[in-house]
Amino acid sequence: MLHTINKSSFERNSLQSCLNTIDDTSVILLIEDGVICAANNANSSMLAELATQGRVFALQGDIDARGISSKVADNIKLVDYAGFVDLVVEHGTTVSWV
Amino acid sequence: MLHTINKSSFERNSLQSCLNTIDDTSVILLIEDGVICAANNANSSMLAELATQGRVFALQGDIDARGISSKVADNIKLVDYAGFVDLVVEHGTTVSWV
Amino acid sequence: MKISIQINEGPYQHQASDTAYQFAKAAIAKGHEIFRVFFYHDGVDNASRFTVPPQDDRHIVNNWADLGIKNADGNEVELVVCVAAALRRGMLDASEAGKNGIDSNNIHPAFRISGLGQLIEAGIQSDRLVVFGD
Amino acid sequence: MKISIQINEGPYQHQASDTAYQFAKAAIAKGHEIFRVFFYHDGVDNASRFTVPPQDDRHIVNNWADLGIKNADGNEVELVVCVAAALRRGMLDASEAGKNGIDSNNIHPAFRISGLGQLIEAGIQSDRLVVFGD
Amino acid sequence: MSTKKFMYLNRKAPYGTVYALESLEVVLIAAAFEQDVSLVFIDDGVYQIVDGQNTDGIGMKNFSKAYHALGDYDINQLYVSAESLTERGLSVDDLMPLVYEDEDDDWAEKPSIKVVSNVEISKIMSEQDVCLSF
Amino acid sequence: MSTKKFMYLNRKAPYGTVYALESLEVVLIAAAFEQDVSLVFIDDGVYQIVDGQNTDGIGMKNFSKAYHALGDYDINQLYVSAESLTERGLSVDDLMPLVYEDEDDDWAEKPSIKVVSNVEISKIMSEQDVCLSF
Repeated sequence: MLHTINKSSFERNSLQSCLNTIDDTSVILLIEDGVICAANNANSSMLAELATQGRVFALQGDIDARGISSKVADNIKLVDYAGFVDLVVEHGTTVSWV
Repeated sequence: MLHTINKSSFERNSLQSCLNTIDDTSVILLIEDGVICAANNANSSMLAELATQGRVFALQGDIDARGISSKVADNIKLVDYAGFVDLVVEHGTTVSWV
Repeated sequence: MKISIQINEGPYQHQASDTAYQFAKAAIAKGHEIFRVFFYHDGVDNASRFTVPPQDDRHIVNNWADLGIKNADGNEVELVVCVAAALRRGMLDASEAGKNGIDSNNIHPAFRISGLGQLIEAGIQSDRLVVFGD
Repeated sequence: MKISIQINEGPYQHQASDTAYQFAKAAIAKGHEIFRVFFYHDGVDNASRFTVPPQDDRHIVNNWADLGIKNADGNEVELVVCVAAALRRGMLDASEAGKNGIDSNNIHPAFRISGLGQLIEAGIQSDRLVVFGD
Repeated sequence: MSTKKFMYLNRKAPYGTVYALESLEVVLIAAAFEQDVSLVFIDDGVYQIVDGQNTDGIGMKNFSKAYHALGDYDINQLYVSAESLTERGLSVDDLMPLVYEDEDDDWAEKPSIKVVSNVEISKIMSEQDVCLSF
Repeated sequence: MSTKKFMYLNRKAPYGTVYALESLEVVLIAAAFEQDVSLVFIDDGVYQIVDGQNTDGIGMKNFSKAYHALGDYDINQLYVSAESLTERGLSVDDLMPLVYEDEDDDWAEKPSIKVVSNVEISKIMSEQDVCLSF
């Protein structure tokens, strides 16, 4: 299962809600303003464990747009839109935490 | 100064941001989904002190619409749209935490 | 008192326009003047004359249009749509449609398209400016 | 693989439509089929043929329209606009305009208006359905 | 047509945005397709089914009664997050008494609402074929 | 025309929504009205002025360079929340080096960005006549 998060964890509760219900095999893809969750900041601990397990991805284009490419936290895997498509294909059902 | 909050404190950071910058004389009006901040819930402590000072208002119509009229926390003053207008007139500049 | 309003969101999707309308009506009922309502961002979509809501629902566009003649002193409530925001979102009056080679237009006649200066001017001319958004 | 897309937000205001478009383009480039794009909520505004973005900006409506003929296998990408959501928001095709006594219409010809059943059907027929929203 | 498991993920309060209303409109249409339908109410989505909603004061349509129709359409898997309720100072007694008649149990009237933990929601979620978010 | 104090309250990241871009468009227009203009960047709004934004990968217009024009329009009171920066792992060095030429000091080039505490923002806010939020 693939979960997409498109909002900053500073602004909304969508990342927290996703984490409250995610199972042990699902992965998370951060897109749009959701890539703010990929940066080293006061909320980084929310995703650190899942990132260590290789289960957190972020859209490179959205990270570059927001000028935070030098701030990406450890173990977050960057993908382009083709990589987004692959994640959708590989992980079955997609849940969008819009 | 009047601050309006139109989002739930569970969903967004707008109430917290407002509280981070509010001065000692301003009042808060909760409207739309912001009235969820007026109910007795896990976030009630955020507004309790200001409410005690009589500085927290909420739109009755929005509270009734969401079925939480029996849940309103202590010391929150309910107003209708005419009361909203009065608050705007009395309190100078309005800041909307949209 | 002279009050202006900025609306950042379109009709139906967000409550912003509904609340702004109720606020404006209440202000007029109390004898205040709504000097200008400025529709910005998706707020421009509140001006579409193509809007056809379900029979049992409110008609947000017509509500605003009817308000346009209701200030207590007989002054019109100005309903101004930001031109830049409108063009991006497919809201056109006859003039903008002509300039852009489009065969029709969809702005309700109670609204008029103008520039962002009208928002700043509303802030200067009014005693209060209240923003409604998402 | 057969993939469908649901878009909940209008163009320009939110990135949802942009991301969905980039996703769809990438999927087609990889040989997948975009079976249907369903525009719901404010997403219906992505179908306006009146849209006139600034010269130096992307044209979201035309981007989608151009995608409509680009599936690798020659199948069209269906661009379907929810009728109930569209009417509420002033998006009309010729038929709906006629039924509602409105003199023009604003749906780009690459899109078609249909019912919510088309969204459910997309979920049933496709291997994946991905939602883009606010 | 094959049967798939459809989940509707409801996370937003009603009235402030249209998502709750338009989500319900999809669910009611979905019933005709005879798929396996679950609704999840989590976060502020739990307010969608709070009892006693009264919209007289805001000039918007009260659509909450339409949830009572779900049972008649064989949509009776309404999962509500226990944690979300508790955080909001709500209990199942604050929710609408939504019911259905169980055809496998001599049409006995049974509650459609099941208050479950987030862990259980996680399990239900992982069994779905399609998730529609609003 | 009288002079008023206008504050633009920027709380949202760029690109995910259009508010940052359309807010900047208002500010640039506002310059012509010769009011006292302040911009506040707080919460995710601080990302609007982060240096090194590159939108090549998302197909959207990079409008961040336009902030450099603010100084030429005598808009040089850009207040950035220190707390918001810190929470986000950012410092003033991560922001664009926005400057203006001070006509009262022999046109010396000075920074337009002032990193201030939320308490100071509170004070600035309470002096405003008009607050435009996006």
